[in-house]
Amino acid sequence: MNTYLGLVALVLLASLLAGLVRVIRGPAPEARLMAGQLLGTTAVAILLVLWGLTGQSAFLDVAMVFAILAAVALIAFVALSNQGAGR
Amino acid sequence: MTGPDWLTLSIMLPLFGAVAAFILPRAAAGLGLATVAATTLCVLMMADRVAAFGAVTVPLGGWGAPLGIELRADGLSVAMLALTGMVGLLVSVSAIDAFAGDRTARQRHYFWPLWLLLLSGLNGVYLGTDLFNLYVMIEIIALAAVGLTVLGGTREALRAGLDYVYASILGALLFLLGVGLIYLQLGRLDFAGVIAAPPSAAMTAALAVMFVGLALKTALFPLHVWLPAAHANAAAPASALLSGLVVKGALYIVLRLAGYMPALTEDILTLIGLMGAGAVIWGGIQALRADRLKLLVAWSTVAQIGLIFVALARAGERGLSDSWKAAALLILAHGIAKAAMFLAAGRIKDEVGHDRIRDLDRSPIRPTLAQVTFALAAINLIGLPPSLGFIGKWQLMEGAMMAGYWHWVAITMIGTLFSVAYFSRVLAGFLRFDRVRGGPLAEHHGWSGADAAPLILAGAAVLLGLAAGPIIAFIDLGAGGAMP
Amino acid sequence: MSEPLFLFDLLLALAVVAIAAAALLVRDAFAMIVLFVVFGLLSALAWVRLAAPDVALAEAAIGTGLTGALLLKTLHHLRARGMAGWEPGAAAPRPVPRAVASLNAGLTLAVVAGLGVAILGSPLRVTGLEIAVAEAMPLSGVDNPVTAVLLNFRAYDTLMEVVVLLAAIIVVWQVERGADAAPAPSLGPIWQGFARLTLPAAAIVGVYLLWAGAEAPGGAFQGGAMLAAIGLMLLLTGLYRPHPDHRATARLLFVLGTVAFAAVALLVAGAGRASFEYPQGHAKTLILLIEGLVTISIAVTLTALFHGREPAALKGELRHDP
Amino acid sequence: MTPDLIYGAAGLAVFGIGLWGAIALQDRMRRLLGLKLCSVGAGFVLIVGAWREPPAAPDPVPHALVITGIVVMLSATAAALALIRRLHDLEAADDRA
Repeated sequence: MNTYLGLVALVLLASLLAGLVRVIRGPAPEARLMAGQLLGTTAVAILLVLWGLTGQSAFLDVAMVFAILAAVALIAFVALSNQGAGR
Repeated sequence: MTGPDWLTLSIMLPLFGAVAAFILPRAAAGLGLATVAATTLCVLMMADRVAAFGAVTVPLGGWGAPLGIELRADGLSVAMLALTGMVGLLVSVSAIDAFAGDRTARQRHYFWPLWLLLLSGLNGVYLGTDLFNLYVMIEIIALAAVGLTVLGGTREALRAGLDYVYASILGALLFLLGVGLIYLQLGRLDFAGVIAAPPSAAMTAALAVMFVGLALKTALFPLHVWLPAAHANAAAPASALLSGLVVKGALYIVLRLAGYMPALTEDILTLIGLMGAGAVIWGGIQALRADRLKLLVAWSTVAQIGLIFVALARAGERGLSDSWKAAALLILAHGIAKAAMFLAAGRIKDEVGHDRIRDLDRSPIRPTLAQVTFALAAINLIGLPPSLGFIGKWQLMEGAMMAGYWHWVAITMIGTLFSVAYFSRVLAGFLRFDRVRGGPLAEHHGWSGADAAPLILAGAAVLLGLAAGPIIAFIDLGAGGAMP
Repeated sequence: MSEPLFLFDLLLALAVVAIAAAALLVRDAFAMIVLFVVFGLLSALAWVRLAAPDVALAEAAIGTGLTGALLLKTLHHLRARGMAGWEPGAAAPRPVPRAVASLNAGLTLAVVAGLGVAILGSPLRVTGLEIAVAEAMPLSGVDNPVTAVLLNFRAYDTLMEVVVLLAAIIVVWQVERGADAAPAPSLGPIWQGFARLTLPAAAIVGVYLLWAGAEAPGGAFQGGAMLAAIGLMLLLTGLYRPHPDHRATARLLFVLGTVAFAAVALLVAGAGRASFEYPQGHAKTLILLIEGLVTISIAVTLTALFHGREPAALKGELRHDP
Repeated sequence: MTPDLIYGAAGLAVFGIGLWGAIALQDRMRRLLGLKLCSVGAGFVLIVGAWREPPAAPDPVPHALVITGIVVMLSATAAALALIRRLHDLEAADDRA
């Protein structure tokens, strides 16, 4: 069970890192932003898996904060990069 | 602990004062001055206790080190607190005049909260015995000092301020990394634990990182590049605080840690001494080349700080005890005299209308009192008897000669010659009248109340040399190990 | 531990280092900020792995979330100021000579390598203060050891940390006095609706973190940061517009935490107790009181730090001093 | 190899990268980012120092110190960014003049 969950965490991390290519190469800000959002979601998933591994509920709190921050970050990115007007 | 806790109060009072001055900007000046006076009174009461008991310790929260944080006042702390109180009080008095009027209303509104936060941070450093707490305190000092640097809002001040932020934060973070490494080794951060630590490569590395961070913050050559612009472009009272007090915070930590470190090897000391010697020479050359008065004064700070490090470095196998005292005396002398000098330079600039050294002798306006103040401060910084600066240099040279370190004696002499040369440039400008064009010399704009504070400071720096014996004895109180 | 977790740690550590370098080197400034945020998230993840959930929360909310927002706001400001093509590098007129650059890199490498060697060469893993903390926990008034350290054993540090925050807002107001407002952030109706949906969730999480701090990870700083996220959204959506008349209230809220904390610290002294020494049996009440007020101050101060400029009054007052 | 060694090395590396960025880069925001990396690197060192082999609980003191460090760093960052914005405004005004 532990090995299985560990493998899942590893795969999630690998997919998170693969998403970084879009962040670095862009070219459009939207692409970078969406990639960043996906990374945030993957990070939440990793935290949930780690919670499954250790059973410490603190990981859930961290995951919750990540999720809220992702939403706030989205709004901040949209508002401050002038992408959101008129949509 | 019986009676009021003067240690905590001397940190908290400026904190409350800063808050009050921030909330009530219109009353900021009065609140500020009252707070500084009250804080200085606290320090005097503390000095009385230290004189009676040697060292006073307050375990905050009742836990005691290493779990909690302790405040500790001994002779050296109180001397630094007294320096801060005395310089702070007189700079405050002159700040009331400097920031009077509507044009500087906003500068006035922000000067007082920032300066009081700075005072709180400085007092916290001088009373602190916990490495991480010192990190937090130097960050408070850094933020407040940056705010004071950019008070004028000019482009040059902002640029200098930004460079100062980078240097200051980087210095603090290097210190923090050192703190982390020490915790990794010792599992505690109080001074007592650090003294008792067995020497090891990791401890040396941690202390080296911390030293580099602090050297960046005190602007030891070659990490000084941020200082001249920052100090030269600030408003005069801010410059006086920055140069007279702020660099002393990090310097004090170096002094403390040096006093506690038995493991300092000859090589490291020589390296520190070489950095100091570089500062003495490079600062001297730049001060000779400076075209503006405040820039010259700022470069002389670089040189003087170098000299203090030379004093620290020349201990050798005889131990750090008496070079430590020489360094402490030099710190006190420099603090008082440099604050006076920056205030005087500010007054001269205000009255004459510019501070170009080359044209000082063309001005028909001679702010006499400010010029006298400048000369008195210069006497101190050059190290002429009977000033406090003289006693410090004498201690340094005497010790170095007895230990046979002639190279350090030579560096001290070279530094003295440089300071005579660059201060003479200014003093000659004050005394020459043959290049004055236009109106008669009758206009003495110098007799203003604003001259009183810097004059008192400069005079005190000279006269305190006469009381050097008691001062040295006081600094020694409670020293010799941090064990309470 | 199982093999995959070891690989996980290794990959995560490598990623953290690589992203740190990439954030500094990437050309596009916007990408720099996104990479920085990803770096912060991964660091928080690493700290969770190192059994430090409190720190991970603080890093995610304050070190990454709010710092990222501040960076983004600054970039927005710089780009809006007539320098449409502003890119990092454009502000650097003189390129660094190659020799200097490699010297810098070499020096840094030498420093880090020296530190690494020195540390690895010395005995590691001494006992820290955990035993002392565990012994004092029953007296601390709270059940979360980190909160006990922050608000009881090392409360003095924490007070000074709140003061640092106060100093920061004073400096920011002072620096940006008279600065013109940047163009207001713009959000379309759909985003406005999304923001309104997010607000209550953030509020609940913020209060939860504050409340949970007594026994579980969380506390004043994490809770305050979540509440500040609400403040950010209010500003970004234009639901709240700072007005000059609010300045006095804002100042009061900035100092509230500092004053309450310092006053409690001084007032508990006496009768044989030192400053910061809570009377027996009252520790929990006092800590909760301090935490509550400090949280308010933190939330308001962080929001104000994001807003930047002091809300100015008349146009005449806008001009800075000569 | 335990997690603390891996992450300790990573923390030192991050500190080094940040140090390089803070002294070698020219762009103002990037230099600041370098400083932020330094602070995270120092945080790693402290947290690694707190870590104990499970099931032992970690040392809470460094955790508290790092939280303090994070808040302090945010304060410094905010002040520096305000300076950057203000300075940019003044310089942009110069360019137009």
